[in-house]
Amino acid sequence: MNAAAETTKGQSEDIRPLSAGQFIAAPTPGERARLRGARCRACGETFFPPRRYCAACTSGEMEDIELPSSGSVESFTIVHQQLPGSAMIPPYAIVNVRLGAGPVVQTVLREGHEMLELDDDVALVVETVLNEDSHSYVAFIARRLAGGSKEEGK
Amino acid sequence: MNAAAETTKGQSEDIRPLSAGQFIAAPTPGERARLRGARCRACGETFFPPRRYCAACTSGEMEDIELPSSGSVESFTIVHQQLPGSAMIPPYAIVNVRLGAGPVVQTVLREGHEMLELDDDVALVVETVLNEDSHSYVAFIARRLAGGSKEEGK
Amino acid sequence: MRDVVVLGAGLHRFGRFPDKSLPDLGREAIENALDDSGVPFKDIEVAYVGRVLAGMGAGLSVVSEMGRTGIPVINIEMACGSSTSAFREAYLSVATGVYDTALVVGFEKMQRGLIQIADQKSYQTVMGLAVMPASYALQARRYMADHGATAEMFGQVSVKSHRNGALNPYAQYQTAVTLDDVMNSRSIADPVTLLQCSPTTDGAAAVVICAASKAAQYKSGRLAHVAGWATGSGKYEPTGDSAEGEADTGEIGRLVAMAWERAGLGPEDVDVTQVHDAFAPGEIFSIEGLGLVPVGEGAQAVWDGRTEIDGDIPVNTDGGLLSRGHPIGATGCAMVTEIVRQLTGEAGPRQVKGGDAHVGLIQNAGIGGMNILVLTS
Amino acid sequence: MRDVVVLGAGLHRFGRFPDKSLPDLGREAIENALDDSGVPFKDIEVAYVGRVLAGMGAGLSVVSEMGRTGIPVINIEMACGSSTSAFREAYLSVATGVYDTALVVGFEKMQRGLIQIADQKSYQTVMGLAVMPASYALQARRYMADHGATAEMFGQVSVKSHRNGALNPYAQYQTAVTLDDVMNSRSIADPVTLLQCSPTTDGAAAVVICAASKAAQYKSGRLAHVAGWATGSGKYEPTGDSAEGEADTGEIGRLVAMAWERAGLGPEDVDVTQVHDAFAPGEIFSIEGLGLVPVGEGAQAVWDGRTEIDGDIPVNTDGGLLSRGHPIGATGCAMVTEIVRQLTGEAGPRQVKGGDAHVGLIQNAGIGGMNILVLTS
Ligand SMILES: [Zn+2]
Ligand SMILES: [Zn+2]
Repeated sequence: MNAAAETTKGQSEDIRPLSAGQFIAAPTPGERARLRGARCRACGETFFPPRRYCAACTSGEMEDIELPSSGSVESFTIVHQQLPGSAMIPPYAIVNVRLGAGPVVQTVLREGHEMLELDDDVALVVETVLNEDSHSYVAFIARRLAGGSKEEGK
Repeated sequence: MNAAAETTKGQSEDIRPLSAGQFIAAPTPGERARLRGARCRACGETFFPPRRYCAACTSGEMEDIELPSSGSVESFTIVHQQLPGSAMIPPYAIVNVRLGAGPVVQTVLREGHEMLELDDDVALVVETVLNEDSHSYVAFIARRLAGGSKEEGK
Repeated sequence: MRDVVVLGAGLHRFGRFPDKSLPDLGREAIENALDDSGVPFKDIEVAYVGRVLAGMGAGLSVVSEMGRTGIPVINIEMACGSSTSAFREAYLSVATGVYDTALVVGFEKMQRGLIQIADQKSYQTVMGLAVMPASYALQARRYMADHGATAEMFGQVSVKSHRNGALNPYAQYQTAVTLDDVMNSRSIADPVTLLQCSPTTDGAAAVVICAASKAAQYKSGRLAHVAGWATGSGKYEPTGDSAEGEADTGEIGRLVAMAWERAGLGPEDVDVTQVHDAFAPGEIFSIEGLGLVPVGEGAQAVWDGRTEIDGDIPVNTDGGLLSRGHPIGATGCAMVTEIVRQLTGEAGPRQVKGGDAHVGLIQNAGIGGMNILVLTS
Repeated sequence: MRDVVVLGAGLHRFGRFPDKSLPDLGREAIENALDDSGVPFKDIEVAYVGRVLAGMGAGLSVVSEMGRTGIPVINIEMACGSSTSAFREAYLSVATGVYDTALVVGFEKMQRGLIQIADQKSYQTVMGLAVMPASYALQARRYMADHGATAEMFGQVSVKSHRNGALNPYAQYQTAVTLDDVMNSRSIADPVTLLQCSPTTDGAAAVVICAASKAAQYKSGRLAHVAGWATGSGKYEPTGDSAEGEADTGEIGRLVAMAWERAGLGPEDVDVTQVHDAFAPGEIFSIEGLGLVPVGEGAQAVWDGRTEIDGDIPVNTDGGLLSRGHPIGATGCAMVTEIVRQLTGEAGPRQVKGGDAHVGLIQNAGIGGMNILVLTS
C-alpha cells in the first residue's frame, strides 16, 4: 500500500503541494499519495484533513496518521460546468472515496470518468494540477484501479 | 436666492448629476444649486436628500421642496488623505452647512478652505466634479460668500 | 415563553432588478408586511435582518428608509439560512418579553451564474470541488443506487416547483416546464441538470411578529402562531460520514425532533411544508429527513404527486427556491410568508387542504446551522 | 430574566498576522476563553459570532475547529459593534433560559489603510465625503469652539491610550508616545492626526457566558455579572441634527439611561469604562454622553488625567481601539474581556482602584446600533 518504494525519478525543486500539510512526505507526481490524516486518541475517529480537536468528541489528543492510498467510491458526480478559477476542465468527476475504516476524502477523477461506477476501487495518486509562477502545484487525485476495464496509461 | 434667472450659457447634452434626483431642475455648472429636499406634511421636518417616509415621525406624507442655496458652516474639517476612488484632491474641506431652518447638508469646499471659519456663510453651487465616459458629472459644492475676505474667482 | 404570532408578511417580487437598489427592494417588502399586519412602523421595537452578500450595515440602510425611530437593526448571516435565523432571534426576543413587536427583513441582490462558495484561490476552487450542486448530486447518485430511484424522479421536483411558481405572482419563474424540459436542459453536475438548480435572484421579504397578547390591537381573524423551532449545525456522526454544509440531511431528523417536542406536534400533523430545494434532490432528502415519508420513499412520493398542492404532503407551494427564486438572505422570510398565507387561508390558487391548513413546517438550511420552524393557526 | 455571568474571556493578540488564517486567530481566542472559564467546548450550547469583512459562514469555519457538536453558529454584523451585538444575543438567549452556556467570538482580518466605508463608485466616495475620521473631526471642531477645548486635549487621549497599551501584552501598539508625537503626526482630517486614528488590525476575542446558577460547577471566585444593557440606532432628533453612524453621540445618553435602569445603578457607581475611541475625540464625546462628566467638560477631564488608570474615571485601560487595535468584528469582545479582567482583579499593571473595582461600563458603536453593557462583580 505504501508507495514510498515506488519513487522512480528525483523530485524537482519547484514542486509544491497545492494545500500545505496534506502529505506526510514530499509528494512526487505519478506516485501514490501519502496523505496525512489525524486520529483521535480518545475515541479513535480518523479525519482528513488533520484537525487539532476531534470533531466527534472534542478531544485535543490527536495524532498524525498516514491514510490508505486507495479506497472505494462512495459516490460521484460528473461536472459539466466550468468553475471560475478552477484548474479542472469539464467534464470530470468529483468522487467521495471511503478509505477503508478511515475517513471519506473528496477529490476529482479525470481519466475514465465515463466508466466510473459506485463502489469502484480507486487509488489516490499525486498529480500536478496547476503550473503558476514557475511552480508546479501538486494535489492528490483519484484513479480507477483495474476492475473489469483496462487501466489507463498516462 | 433662487438662481434660475442667472443662467448664462446653454446646457451641454452630456451633463449628468453625480447623484440622481438631487436637483429640482437641470443643474448648470457655475450656477446656484437648486436642491430637491423633502418636507413632512405631518410634522414639518425637512430633509436632504428627499425621503419617502419622515425620519422624525414616520409619516409617508412627504412633499418635494426646493432648499435654500446658501447657509452657514456648522462645522468643517480639512481632509489631507486621498480617499481611494474620490475625485477630490486633498487638501479640501468637508463642510456641514445648515440651510436656515432647513436641514444640514454635507459637501466639500475646495477653494479658500484655508480661510474657512465656523459660522461662515457659504453658497451651494453646481460644479463638474467628474468627467468619465465622455459625460460630465455635476454635484453641488460649497463656496465661501464675501465676508471679511475677497471672493474667489473660478 | 410567551405565545408569538406572525401578524403580517410581504415580499418584493423575486427576479432580476438591475435598476433597483437594496433599499428599493427592502422598503417594498417592509411596506407590504406592515400593511398586512396593521402595525405602523413606529410601533416596531427591533429589526433583525437576514442578508449575506450586502456590505457592512446594510440592514440600517434598508430599515431606516421607513423612519429613524432609534430601534436596533441587527444583521444576521447564516448563508442561505440567514433570514430564518433572523426570524429566530426576533422570535426569541419577543417570546421572552424583551420586545413586544419585531420586524424581520431578508434581502439580497445576486450576481448571475452559480454561487461562488469558496475563494477563487482556494484549494476547493482550484481542484474544481467547490461546485454548489455537487454535494446534492453526490447524495442523489448514492440515493438512486440504494433506493432504486430514477433521475426523472428528481427532475419531477422541478416540474412541480415550476407549476407552483406559475401560480405565484411574486415568483421569479412563472412558467410551467415539462419533465422533458428538465431532463434535456444541460447537465451541471450529473444527475443535476440546469432546471434542477435554483436561480440567482434579487428580492426581499419581510415579516412582522408580535406577542399574541398584543395582536388584537392590530388585526383580527386567523393568525399564524410560532409553535416550535430548532436550530443547529451539522453534528459529526462517528460513522465516518464527512458531509458538510447544506446537504447534511442527517441533521434534519435530530432538529425536527426538537421542534416537534417544543410544538407538541408530530409529522402526521403537518398540512403544508416549505423545504430547502436549492437543487431538486433537496426536496426529496428533506421530506425524508423531516419524517414526512419514510427514508428511501421520498423520490417515489414526488413521482406519485404526493408533494403537489393537491397531494397529501404539499411541499413548496409557492415554487420553492427552484422557481420562486433564491435571493439567499431573503429565502427564509419568503418561506415564512408562504406558510402564513397557507395557514390564514390567503394562498389563493396555491391554497392547500381547501383552506383548512393548520400546521405548517419550514426547513431552511445554511452554513452554521439549519432552521426548523413550526407555525400553527 | 436569569442572572448571567461571564465565566471566561480570552484574546488572540491584536496586530498584523498575514500568515495566520481566521480559524488560526479565532481558535486561539476560543482556547484562551475556554481555559479561563473552565468550560469544556462540549458544554457550549450555542455560538454567536461577530465578524464584518469575513465571507459567508465564517463563524462555522472558526468555531468548528473546536469540534462539531451540532450547536448553532450565528454570525452577527453591526459594523464596529458586531461582537457586543453577538454578546447581547448570547446574553438574552441565556438570561431567558433558552441555553445555559454560550460562546461569543469576534474576529477580523483587515486590509491596511483607512477603512473604506462606502462603495468606490458611490456618491459619498467620489465626492470625498466617505472619510472615516471626518465625522469625528467635524464634531471635534464644533466642540472646540463651543467649549473652549484645544486640539491638544484630543491628542492627549491618544497619549493616554498608548501608555495603557504599553501595559497590555495583547495590544497592537505597546509603545508609549508623547503629545508632540501625536500632534506632529500627519494630519488626516484636521484636527484628527494619524496617531489619533485607530489602526487596521487582525485579531480575535472570545467570551464564555453562562447562567449564574450553573457557574459554580466551572469556576469559583469573583465573577463578572451582566447587570444592564441597552442597544439602539440613531434616533432622529427633530432639531435638524443630521449626524449619522458612529459619531452620533446624541444616542449615548438615551441608551445609557436604559442600561442604568436595567442595572439599578448610575454613572456615579462606575469604576472602569471602555468606550469606542475609533478616533481620539471619541473618548471625550463618549464620557460626556455616558454621563461620567458633564457635557463640555470631557476634554478638560482627559487633560487633567481623570481618565488615566489611576484617575477617578479610568477609561480604556487596555489601550482602547487606538492602541489595543480595532479588528472591527473583535473589538466588542475585547472590551468585555478588559472589563472582566478589571472586575475580577486580574488586570495586573492596568488594574484600577487597587483591585476594588465592581462596576464596569462598555460603549461600543456600530452601524445599526450602539451597545451599552454594564458588568458588575
Ligand atoms: Zn475523539
Ligand atoms: Zn414628520
